[in-house]
Amino acid sequence: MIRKTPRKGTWLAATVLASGSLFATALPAYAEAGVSAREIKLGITLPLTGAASPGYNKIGNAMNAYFKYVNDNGGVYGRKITLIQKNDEYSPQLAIAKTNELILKDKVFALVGPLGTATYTAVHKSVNLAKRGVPSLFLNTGFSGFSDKKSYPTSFMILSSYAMEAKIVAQFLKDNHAGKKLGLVYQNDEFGIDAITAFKAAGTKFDVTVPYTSGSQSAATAQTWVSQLAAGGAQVVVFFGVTSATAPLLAVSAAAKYAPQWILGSVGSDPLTLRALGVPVAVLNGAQTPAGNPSPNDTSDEYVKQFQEINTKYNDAPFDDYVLQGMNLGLMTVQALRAAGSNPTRKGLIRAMESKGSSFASVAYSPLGYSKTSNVGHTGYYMAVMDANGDRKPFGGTVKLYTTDSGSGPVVLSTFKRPAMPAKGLPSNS
Amino acid sequence: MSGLAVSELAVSHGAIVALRGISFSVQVGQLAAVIGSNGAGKTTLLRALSGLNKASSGSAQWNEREILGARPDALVRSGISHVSEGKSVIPELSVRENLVLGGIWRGDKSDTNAAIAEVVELFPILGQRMSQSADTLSGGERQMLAIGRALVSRPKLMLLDEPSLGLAPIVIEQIFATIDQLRRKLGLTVVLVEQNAMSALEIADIGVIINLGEVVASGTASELIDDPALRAAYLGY
Amino acid sequence: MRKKIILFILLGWLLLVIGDRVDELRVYQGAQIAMYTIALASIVLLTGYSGQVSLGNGAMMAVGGYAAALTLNNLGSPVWFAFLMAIFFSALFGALLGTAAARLSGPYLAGTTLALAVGLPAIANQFSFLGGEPGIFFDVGLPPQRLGQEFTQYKWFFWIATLIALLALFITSNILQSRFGRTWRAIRSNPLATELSGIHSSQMKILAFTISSALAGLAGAVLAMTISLVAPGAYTLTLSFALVTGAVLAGVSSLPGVVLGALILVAIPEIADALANRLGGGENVSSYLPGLIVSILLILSVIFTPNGPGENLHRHHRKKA
Amino acid sequence: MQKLLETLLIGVSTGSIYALMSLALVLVWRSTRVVNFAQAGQAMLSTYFGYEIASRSEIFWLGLAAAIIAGALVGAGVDFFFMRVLFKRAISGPAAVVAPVIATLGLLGLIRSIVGLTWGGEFKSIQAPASKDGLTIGQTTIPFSALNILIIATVSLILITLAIIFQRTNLGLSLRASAYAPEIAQLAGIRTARTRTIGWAIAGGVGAVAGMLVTSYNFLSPYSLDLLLVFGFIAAVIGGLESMVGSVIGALVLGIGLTFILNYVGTSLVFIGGFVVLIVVLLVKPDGIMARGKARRA
Repeated sequence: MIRKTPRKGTWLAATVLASGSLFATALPAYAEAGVSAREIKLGITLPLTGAASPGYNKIGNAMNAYFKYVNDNGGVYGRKITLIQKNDEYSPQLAIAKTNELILKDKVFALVGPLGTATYTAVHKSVNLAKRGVPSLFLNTGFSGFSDKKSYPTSFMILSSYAMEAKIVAQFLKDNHAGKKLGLVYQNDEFGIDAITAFKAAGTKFDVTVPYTSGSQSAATAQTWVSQLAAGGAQVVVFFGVTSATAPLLAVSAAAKYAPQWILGSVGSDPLTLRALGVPVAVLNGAQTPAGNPSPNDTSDEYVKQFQEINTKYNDAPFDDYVLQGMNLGLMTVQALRAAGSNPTRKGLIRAMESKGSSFASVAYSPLGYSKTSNVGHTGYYMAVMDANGDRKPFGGTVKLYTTDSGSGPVVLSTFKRPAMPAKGLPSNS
Repeated sequence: MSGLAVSELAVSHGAIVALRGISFSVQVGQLAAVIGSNGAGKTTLLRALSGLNKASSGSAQWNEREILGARPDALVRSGISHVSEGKSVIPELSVRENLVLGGIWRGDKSDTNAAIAEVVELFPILGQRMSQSADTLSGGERQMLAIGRALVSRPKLMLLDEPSLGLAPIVIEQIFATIDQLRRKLGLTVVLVEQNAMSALEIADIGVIINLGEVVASGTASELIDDPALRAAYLGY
Repeated sequence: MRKKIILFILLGWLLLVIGDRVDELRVYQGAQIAMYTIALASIVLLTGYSGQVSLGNGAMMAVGGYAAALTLNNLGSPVWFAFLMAIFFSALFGALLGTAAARLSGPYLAGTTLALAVGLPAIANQFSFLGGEPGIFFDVGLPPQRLGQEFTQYKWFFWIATLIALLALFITSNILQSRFGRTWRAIRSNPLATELSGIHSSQMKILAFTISSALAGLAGAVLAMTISLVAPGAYTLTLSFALVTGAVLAGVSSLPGVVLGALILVAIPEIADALANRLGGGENVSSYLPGLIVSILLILSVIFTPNGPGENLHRHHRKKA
Repeated sequence: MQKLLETLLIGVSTGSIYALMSLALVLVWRSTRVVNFAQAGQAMLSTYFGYEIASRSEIFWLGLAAAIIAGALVGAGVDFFFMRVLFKRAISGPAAVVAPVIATLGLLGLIRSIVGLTWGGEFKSIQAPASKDGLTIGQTTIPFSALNILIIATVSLILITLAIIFQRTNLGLSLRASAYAPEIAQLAGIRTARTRTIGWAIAGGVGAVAGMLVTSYNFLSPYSLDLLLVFGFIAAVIGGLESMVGSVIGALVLGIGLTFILNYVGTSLVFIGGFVVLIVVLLVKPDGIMARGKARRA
């Protein structure tokens, strides 16, 4: 207690410093966050670096390229779209911090394309998107849990759910691989569990199941997966995981000369990303995969052709499934913003999604399920086969689209015809 | 003049002045004994001469070239070897490696081997222990090894710090005899720091007595030995 | 003592008033500053006072975070009890580790705690009740109704975090000024002499480790509160390193300095972001610029004022006294 | 039985890479009394150089050579421009115990940021110099590949080279002498400061090899060598920090131990495995398995 005076001085100095910085910014006045006369600010969190980043790290740039294209052609009702990308490294904790930054600091109008099941679950709960009324469009995850409109009133899905994917794969297994020993490798979180539940419901029995923890995938862990699969004699192996897990799985299997019929989930089967991860694309040869979009190499597709042109001019990245997906998110976003009118509000955007979202043009073949009571995006898949170049062709030669829901609904062969690509890829809806 | 000339040398450790106004000179081929009690500053003097400690002022010239401020390894190159206090050998290395160490700077393997052979001739016991770890040597053997290592550097000036420290009287006698023999044979100039005043002065040409960081007396060894006042005050008998 | 209590109450009141005047982002960051303040106090106590180097404070924070979340979710206990359990379990764990640590010195202790920082959070992936990589939720609930509609969730976090931080600092500063604090300093500066004067330095070291862990655990629970989540990804090696960095930047033996350190940890990414925007380098720049600034600051401070920016100031005071 | 053999083989392969990092840390510790956390950063920076050369020339070994040279230069540079400055300012006070650790952590952060700003955070991969396909013995294929063999061979070659340098050459003698007793070495005419810088250069080169080998079967990113650092450090501590032989033994013990945990216990427990192995060793021998009677403490 003798040396108190100087200490108190330091205490006070520290506090004043701390409080001074807190005061540094004052409350700005605004009508709607993220919208000004010239600009609409949007935000996305996704893994740009880290174990789960390969592939996904291209989505933001692809969206940005599409937005630049739209901005160069007049923007949305004269406003330019700015997309702020934040790197969450696929960690829930970082995703929360980065989303907080997007909403509190950058004051974005809406989130578009936030990526990852675990990360978005955490973000939605922690940042409290619903209570804040922040629209969160086109989640880059197929977790069917997000289709609960009551819990996620401001969120909208886009991908067909993992449950739908699993149901369609289950149907495919029944039709084409009956009687064979089945194996399953899945990511042991909502992503994989979603699929498991659907397989169970469809009555598919796997002889070997190998769960892995997100983030644990590596060459070393893949060796344990493969030895389990091989020991169980699995002839057909279904894989529900991310590309950074597909890569070691296929590499190690090839190394161990273990060659079952692979059925790779739509999430983890991008050939270019696999190649970037050092896996020869040839190992994909013959692998079967459920797909929602046309092949990114299919230039006969009007969407693919237009997106490729934009990509060449604005992005300069190899055109793959992720770039296609990013471009399409951009296209959907612009349609949603247009539908929200010339003075967009967050509430207006959500209303527009509910009332007009299902008629938006999108590259995927299946119908969109948006309505006042549903935030479900696409609703179906077709089965495709990969070749030695990593390209995919529809199984059996032509696209056979199956639609279903995430619940107990049947798997139906669909005749749905998707809306045409807007002229020059520039939406004119309202 | 040729030889070692120290003048007005001062060394401080922070605020504490360890040595001040130290002046003495040693002719080439002479052996100077620096005598003083524990803490008098003898070791500091040698460390300043070999570049391990920084001098705060003064000068020290070896063959008319200033040596203060040079790095120890540079001084080895100009012929000055310092055998520091406490049997300066590296216990983790073998006897041979300790000896080789002294010759590395010359980069002449055959000459190093020749120098080692000479050392072994001088200290035959080391020859029997060549591949043993220096850790296993006795105190006297270690001191021989330390001197041997310095000799492999083929010095002209040798700074010896308390070679008798912690050794049995018979061994001390042996070491001193060797030092005497050495400098006669090789024409070495030697600065020998010792607490063991009598043994040192017996083989020395000149003596310097240091107390509390200052030179209190210097002269030929026999002068110092014969001065009854000094004998009573500093030489301890 | 009474003066100090008044000072802390005044401080608390000031902070709450400020909390009302600033926007939600600053309130959120205020809660983070409070969290870092507690975490840095834990390092200052351990390293600055008892002279032990731990790189594993992130792991201790994880223990606290998980203890709090599991208590709240499984026992349905009140929130304050969850925080108490965070303190209890991390202190217990700290005592165990401290017993081993007291035998280790310098780099051996650094290595052990580093291994812990890497290994412990990963355990969550092994046991399903710990929720794996996505973690488990830690929801302290909405602010009480009577605080009004305008009272946001983050302001509620800020209130709780600030209150906890002030209490923690108050108690820590009293411990440091007590007999224990003096003994720790004595052990740090002269372990042999202290041992000779009859003090069991290993017991004192274990005690320091225990209290430090308790503080870290508390900080871990506060961190979990601010993100409503405990997950391995929240308690990374990067966090452990950031804490050591903050402690050094703040002056490793200055308790008041921890507020400054916490402020720096929160402010630098913000400053770097602003700088990155101005430089216009995009994602790469904003990802790596904060690290660059922190590293340069760290290196400069180790070279020029290793004991913190307050070092020279304190020296003046001492001379006068 | 087969699984046991596989585990051992993979463990040796993994451990041999740890050995290089651990050796680099020990080399620096012995000469400078600093646990160099920046070793991972130096290795990473060198590996990026190696990656540039390897991906351009499509020859792994050319990349490896480039990485070794880069690693040696970076290591020497760190000692010359960083450590010398740091040690000129004798640090006292409460921060003295943490200052060197903090300084190298700061350097790690600095290198990481520079690498990140230059190359970005994307994963880079280097074409492995040998097949990653498992070897087939008779009917069974084991997950132990030609690449694993090559890794073990490369590490062995480097260890043998280092052993020859340290045991048979004057440079090695100077390095050892400067590490054990810098003052005596200096009095024997060794330029200890220069020798220390050479030691840092060797450590940098060895670390770069570790970085290249890890990258050959994994990916390269600004964070990809962090675990290598952690496990290398743990191995060094197990080995007692002073002993080069100890660090290699420590690394093999750790590599095999962790592979056993991976194959027999659980993937997620691998990380805590390092802690368990370490604490067990340290509780039995607080100064590592190769500790001499009287331990040097920092």
